[in-house]
Amino acid sequence: MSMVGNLSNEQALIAYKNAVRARTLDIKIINAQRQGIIGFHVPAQGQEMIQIAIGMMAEKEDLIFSYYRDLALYLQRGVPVGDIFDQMLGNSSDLQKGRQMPDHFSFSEYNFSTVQSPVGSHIPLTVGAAYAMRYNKKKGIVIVTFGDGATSTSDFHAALNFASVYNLGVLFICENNGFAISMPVSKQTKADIYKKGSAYGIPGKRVDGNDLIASLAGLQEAFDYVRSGKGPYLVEAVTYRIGPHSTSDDPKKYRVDEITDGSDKDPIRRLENLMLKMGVVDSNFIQTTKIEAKQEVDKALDERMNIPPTEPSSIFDDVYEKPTWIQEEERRDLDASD
Amino acid sequence: MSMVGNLSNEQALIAYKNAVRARTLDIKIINAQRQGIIGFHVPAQGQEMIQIAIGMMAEKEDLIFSYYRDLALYLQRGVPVGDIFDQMLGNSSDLQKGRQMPDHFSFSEYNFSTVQSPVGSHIPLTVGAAYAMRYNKKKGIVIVTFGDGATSTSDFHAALNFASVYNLGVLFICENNGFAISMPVSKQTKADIYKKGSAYGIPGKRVDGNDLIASLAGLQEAFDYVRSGKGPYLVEAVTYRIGPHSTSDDPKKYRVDEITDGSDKDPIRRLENLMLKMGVVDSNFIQTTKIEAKQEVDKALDERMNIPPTEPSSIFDDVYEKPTWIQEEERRDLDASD
Amino acid sequence: MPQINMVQSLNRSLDQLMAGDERIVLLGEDIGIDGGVFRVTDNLMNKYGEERVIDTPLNELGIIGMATGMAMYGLKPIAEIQFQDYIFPAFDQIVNNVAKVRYRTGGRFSVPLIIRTPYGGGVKGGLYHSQSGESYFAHTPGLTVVTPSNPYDARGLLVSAYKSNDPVIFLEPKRLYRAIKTEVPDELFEVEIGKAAKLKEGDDLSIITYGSTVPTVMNTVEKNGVNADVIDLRTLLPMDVGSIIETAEKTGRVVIVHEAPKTLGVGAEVSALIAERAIDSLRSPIVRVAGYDTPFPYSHEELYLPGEKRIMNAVNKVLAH
Amino acid sequence: MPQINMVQSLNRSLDQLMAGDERIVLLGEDIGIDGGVFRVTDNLMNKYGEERVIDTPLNELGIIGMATGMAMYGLKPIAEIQFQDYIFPAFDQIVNNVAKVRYRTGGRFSVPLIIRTPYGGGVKGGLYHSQSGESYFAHTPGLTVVTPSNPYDARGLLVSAYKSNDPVIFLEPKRLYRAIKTEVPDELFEVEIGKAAKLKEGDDLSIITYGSTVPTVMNTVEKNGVNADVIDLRTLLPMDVGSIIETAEKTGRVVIVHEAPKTLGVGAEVSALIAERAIDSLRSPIVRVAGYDTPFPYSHEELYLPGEKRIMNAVNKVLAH
Ligand SMILES: Cc1ncc(C[n+]2csc(CCOP(=O)(O)OP(=O)(O)O)c2C)c(N)n1
Ligand SMILES: Cc1ncc(C[n+]2csc(CCOP(=O)(O)OP(=O)(O)O)c2C)c(N)n1
Ligand SMILES: [Mg+2]
Ligand SMILES: [Mg+2]
Repeated sequence: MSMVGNLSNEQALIAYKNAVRARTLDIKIINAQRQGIIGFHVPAQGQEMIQIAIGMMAEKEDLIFSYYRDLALYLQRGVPVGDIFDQMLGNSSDLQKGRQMPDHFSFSEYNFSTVQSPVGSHIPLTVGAAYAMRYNKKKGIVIVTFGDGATSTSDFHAALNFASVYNLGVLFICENNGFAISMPVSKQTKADIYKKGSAYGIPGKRVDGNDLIASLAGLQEAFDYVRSGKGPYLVEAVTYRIGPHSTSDDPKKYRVDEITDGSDKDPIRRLENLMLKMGVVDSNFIQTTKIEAKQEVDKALDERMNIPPTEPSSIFDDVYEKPTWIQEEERRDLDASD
Repeated sequence: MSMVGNLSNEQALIAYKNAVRARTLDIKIINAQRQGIIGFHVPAQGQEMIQIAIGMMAEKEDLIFSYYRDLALYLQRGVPVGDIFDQMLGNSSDLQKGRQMPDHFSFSEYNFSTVQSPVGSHIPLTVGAAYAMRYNKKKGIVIVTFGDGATSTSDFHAALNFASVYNLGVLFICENNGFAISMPVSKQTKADIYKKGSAYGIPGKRVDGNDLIASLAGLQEAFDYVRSGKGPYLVEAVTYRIGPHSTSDDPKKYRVDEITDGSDKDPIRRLENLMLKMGVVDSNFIQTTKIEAKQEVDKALDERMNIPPTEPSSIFDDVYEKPTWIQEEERRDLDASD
Repeated sequence: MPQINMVQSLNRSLDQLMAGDERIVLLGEDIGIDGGVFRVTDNLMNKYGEERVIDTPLNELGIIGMATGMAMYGLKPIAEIQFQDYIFPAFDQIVNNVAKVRYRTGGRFSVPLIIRTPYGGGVKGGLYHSQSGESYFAHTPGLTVVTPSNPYDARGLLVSAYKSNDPVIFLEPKRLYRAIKTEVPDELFEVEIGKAAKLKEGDDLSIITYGSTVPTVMNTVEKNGVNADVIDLRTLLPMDVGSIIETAEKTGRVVIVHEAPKTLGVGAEVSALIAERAIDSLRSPIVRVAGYDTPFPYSHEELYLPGEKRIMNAVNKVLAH
Repeated sequence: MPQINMVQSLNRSLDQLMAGDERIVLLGEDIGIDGGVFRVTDNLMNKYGEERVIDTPLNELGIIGMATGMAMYGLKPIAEIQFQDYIFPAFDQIVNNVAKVRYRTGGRFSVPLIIRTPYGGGVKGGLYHSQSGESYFAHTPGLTVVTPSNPYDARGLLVSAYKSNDPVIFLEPKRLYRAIKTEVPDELFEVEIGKAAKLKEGDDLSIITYGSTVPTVMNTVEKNGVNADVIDLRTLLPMDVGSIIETAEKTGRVVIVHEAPKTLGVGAEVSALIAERAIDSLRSPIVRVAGYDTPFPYSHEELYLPGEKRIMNAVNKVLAH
C-alpha cells in the first residue's frame, strides 16, 4: 500500500518515527547542554524532513558528506542514538576519541564521511571521493549537504567547477534554512541558490525541504540524474532553522521566528497532519511514537553519561599514524605534570 | 567624421596606432628577453583590440585593476613606453623600485591599481575599491581584467558575490584567450564564462575581443549598465593568445597555433584591413605607423637600458612605512657583506 | 574609573574611533545586527549604519580582499574574522596581497588595514575554535602582529593599530574576553607597537609570554612566590628584542610560555634571539612551555593548555640547572 | 650509473612508482600534456593516461581538496602546486583538513597525500615565484615536511613519502632542479623521513642547513677550508633532533643557514632546540644566516639569498667568540 506516489505506508511510518526521534533527541541535547552535561549543540530542528528524504533516497553504497546540522539524516541511515551521545559527550566510547566538538561525527560504518567546523570545506573532498569511486569502479554516488551560507565559500565554487569538469557523480544538496547565523540568505547572495550551478554547467532544482513528499519527488530527479552518470547536480532544499544557530546563539537579536516547534508550519507536524488525514496513523500512534522516542533518548543518555572519559595521554595519538618524537616527548611532559 | 557607429576616424587612427605600438613593444621585449636584457615577459599579442577598446571606453576617473597581460591597455591609457621599460628592467627609475617581475605594473598616475602574480587575487580588491569610491562619493567605476583561467579561482567567486550583494560599480572583464598556460578553456570550465555571473545575479555578455568595433559595441552596454549604478557586470571578451604563455613557455607541446602574428585572423590585421577598405588609411600610413612604433620602442629601450640599477640596500624599504629594527639590522648585515 | 572587560574595552574603543574618523568601516560575518558572536561590535551598526558596519557573506577571502581594496583607496577598514581558525581561507590574500602591496609597489600603495580575530582555547571549542596561529603571521614580513592580554592593552593597541599605516593582525585572546576587568581610561591612548611590558620585576629568572597565557603566568608566579621578571610581549612582529635581551642578560634563565604548538611557535624566535645575542649570560637552558604539537583536542583541553604545573616544572628546571 | 639531475630523478621516480601502484594519481595545473612548468611530470600523461595524470582548473583549493578526498577513499594522490607561492589559496584545506583529518576522526580516516611544490629563489622570479614557506607547514602538527637538496635524496624522500600513510609536504628547491647531477641508483630506495644527513665532518663548528642552501654551504666551506660539521636536515617536520644536538654538543658552535626569512624561519626552531637541550656545550652564539625579513625582491635577489660572504661572516663570528 502506498501513501502518496511511490511512498509506501511503511516507509512513511519509518520516516515519521525518525523525524520524531531526531526532534526528541535534539531537544534532549539542548537540555543536557543547559545542564552542563553536553558542551555545545547545533540544533537540526526544522530541517528534519529534507534530511529524512535524503536518507531514504540514498543507497547503502552511497557516500554521504554531511555537515554539522544533520541529526535526522544520521538516524534515518541507522546510526544508533547512543553513538551520537558518545560523540557529543566525547567519552571513551566515542568513535573519534573525544577529539571534536559535539555534532562533528564520522560514522564511516554508515558510509558517512567526517564533519568539520570550517563551513564548506568538506565540499571539495567530495570531488576526490567521487573520483576515487569511479576510478575503483565502485558502485554508488557521493552526496554532500551544506547550508546556504556555505554557497558563498570558495570551497563551494572550487568543488562545483571540478565536479563538473570531471563529470563526477556528486549530488550537492544545500539545506537552505534561511540563515547563516544572523545573516539572512537575501544578504548572502542575490541569486537563487539552485541556479548557482549554471556557472559550472550543473543543473539545479529547488525543493520544498519542509515537505517529505515534495522532497522525495524533487530528489528523485536529482538522484536519477547523478546515478545515470550524467554528472553532478545541485539541489536547493528550502527549509527553516527552528531555534538558534547553536546553543551559543540568541536569534532574538536578529529575527522573528517564522516557524516554531509544533506549530502548523513545523515540517514534522505537517507530515503528522497528512498522515492523520490519510488515515495512515491515528493520534494514538503519534502519542506512542513520541513517548517511545523520549524513552529511547532518555535511556541512551543515562547509559552513555556513565562511560568514563578518554585517557588524557590519548591526546597525542592520531596526529600521525605513529607519534613522532615530539608527541612522545610531550606525552612524557604531560605525565610529569599530572 | 566617423568610421563605424560612434567611432570617429581619429579615434580609430589612435586605436590602430596604439595597437601597433603595443605589438611592436611586445616583440621588442621578447627580443630583449632573448638577449638577456629583460628577465621575463608575458606577451599580450593577440589581445590588443579588447584592451584598446577598454582603454577607449574608460574615463580618467575610472579605476582599472589590470592583470599581467595588458600591454595595449596601458599604452591606450597614455602610459609612456619608457615607464614600461623601466619596470621591465627594474632599474632605478622604475616607479616600483625594481621590486616586481616584468609586467607587474602599478601606474597609479593613470588610475591603474597594482598587478600581482597570483592569478585572480586582484579581483576581490575591486570590491573594496568600488565600495570606497561610492563611500567617498567619487565619480567613476572600477574595471578589472583577468584571464579565463582566473574564473576558476576562489577570488573570482568571492568578488562577484560581494560585488553583487553590495551592488557595486565593478565591471568584470574576462580576456578569454583560450588558454591558461596549457589548459584549454574547455577543460577549465563546462560553462560559458559570460554566464557565470548568473550564480550571483550579475548580467553578462560575450564580445568578439579580436574586433575593435564589436568590442566597443559590446562594452558600451556593459559600461552603461555599471555607470548607471545598476551594479556589477561581467564581460567575456573572446580573444586569442598569439604565441607562448610567457617567455618560459613552449606552446608547441600542447597546441597548434590558430592565429599567428600578421595573419588574416590577427586582430590588428583585421582592423588594418577594415580601415584600408573604408579608406580611412592607406598603405603608406600603415608603413609609417609601424616604422614610427619601431623607432619609438628602440629608442626608449636604448635610453632606459642605461639607467643604473636600484641601490642594493633599498630592498629593505617599503616592507613597512618605516623599517623596523629587523630590517635596519639586516640592512647593516648586507652592508657588512658587500 | 569603572572596571571593564576586554570586550567592553574593544567595543568602546571601536565606537570612539569610528566617531572620530569617518574613514573607519567595520566588516565581517555577523558583526552587524548580531553584534559579533563575541559581541565586540555590539550596537555599532545601530549607531553608525549599514554602510559603516558591514555584514558580509560567508567568505573570509572576500572579507580580506574587500578590506584590502578599501584600505588601498582611502578607507580605514577594520575586518573581523569570526575565529582565527577561519582566517586560512584568506591566507593567500593576507600573505600575498596585504603583506606585500606596499613592497611590491615601491610604496605607491599601502594597506592600512586592521584584522581583528579571536584566538586560543579555553572555551571548549575543539580543533576549530581554539587555534593560536600567530606564528603564521609573525613569519610574514609586511605584517604587524599584536595581542593584548588585558582590557587596557586591548584599547591601547587598537588605537596604535588604527594609527599605523601598515596592516595589523590584531589577535584577541578569547578566553580573556570576559575573564578580567580592569580600569581603562575613557580617553583614547596608545600602547606603542613593538614594546613589551614588564609585568613584574624579579631576579631569579625571566618568564616571557603574551596574550592568553599572561594571567596564567602571573597567577603561577604569585601563587608560588617565584622571583621572576615577567614580560608580556604584546607585539609579536616586530618583537621587542631590547626587552627580551635585557631580561635574559639580567637573570640568565629564561622560560617562555605560550599556547600555540611549541614547534616553530613564537617561543622559538624568542629563544633564537636570545641564543644569538645573550648566550654568554645564559646560566641554564631556555625552556619553552607551550601548546602541544597536536591539533587542539576537544577533550582534555585543560591539559593541552600550559598551566601552573607545567610552568612550575619549567621554572624549577631552569632554577635547578 | 648515469648522472641525472633532480627533475630527472623525480620524473623517473614518479614513473616507477606509478608503474608499481595503480592507486597513484597525479593532479595539478599543466602537469599533463605540458609535463609541468618544470617538466617534473614530463611524458607521464602519455604513459598513464588522463585518468591518472590529471590537469586541473586553476584553483589550488580545488586541487588539494580533491586530492584529500582521493586520499581518504583509497587512492594515493600526488598533487603538484605549480609554485609554492601559490599554495596559500589551499592553506585552509591543508591546515584544517589535510593535517587534522586523522586526528579529528580518532584515526578512522587518514590522508596519505603528497603535495609536491617547487620553492625558493634564484630564478629571477620576484615576490611570487621565489618564496620559501616551509615554516608555515613545519608549524602545523599532522603534516610531515621534507626537502631534498640533491637528486639522490629527491628520489629517496619521494619513495618514503609514498610509503607514508600521512600527508607529506614535499618541497623541491627549484634552483637546484637542474643545477646538480649525481649518480642515482635506478632501483627504488628510501631516504628515511626524520633523519638528517651529515654531509661533512668537522670540529670547529656545525653548520645546519637544508634544501636550496645546501650547495651554497658546501661550496663555501670547501672553498674557505672551514673545518665544519655540515648537516642537511632533509626533514623539517619532524626534525632530526638527535643529529642537531649531537653536532651542537660536539662543536659547541652553530651556524644555521636557510633561505626563508629569518624571523620564525626553521632556523628559529633549530636554535631553540639547541638552547633547550645543549646549552652547556655552547661556546658561542647560535647564528642564523637567512633570507631577509622582506618580501622576495626581484632586483638584487643575489643579495637576498644567503651567500658565501654572509655565511663566512657568521662562521668567523662564532669562531672568534
Ligand atoms: C570558514 C568559516 N567561517 C566562519 C565560520 C563560523 N560559522 C559557523 S556556522 C556559520 C554559518 C553557516 O551558515 P549556513 O552555511 O547557512 O549553515 P547553517 O548553520 O545555517 O546550517 C558560520 C559563519 C565557520 N564555521 N567557518
Ligand atoms: C594562484 C596561481 N596559481 C597558479 C599560477 C601560475 N600561472 C600563472 S599564469 C597561469 C594561467 C593563467 O591563465 P589565464 O587566467 O587564462 O590568463 P592568461 O595567462 O591566459 O592571460 C597560471 C596557472 C599563478 N600565477 N597563480
Ligand atoms: Mg543556513
Ligand atoms: Mg587565458
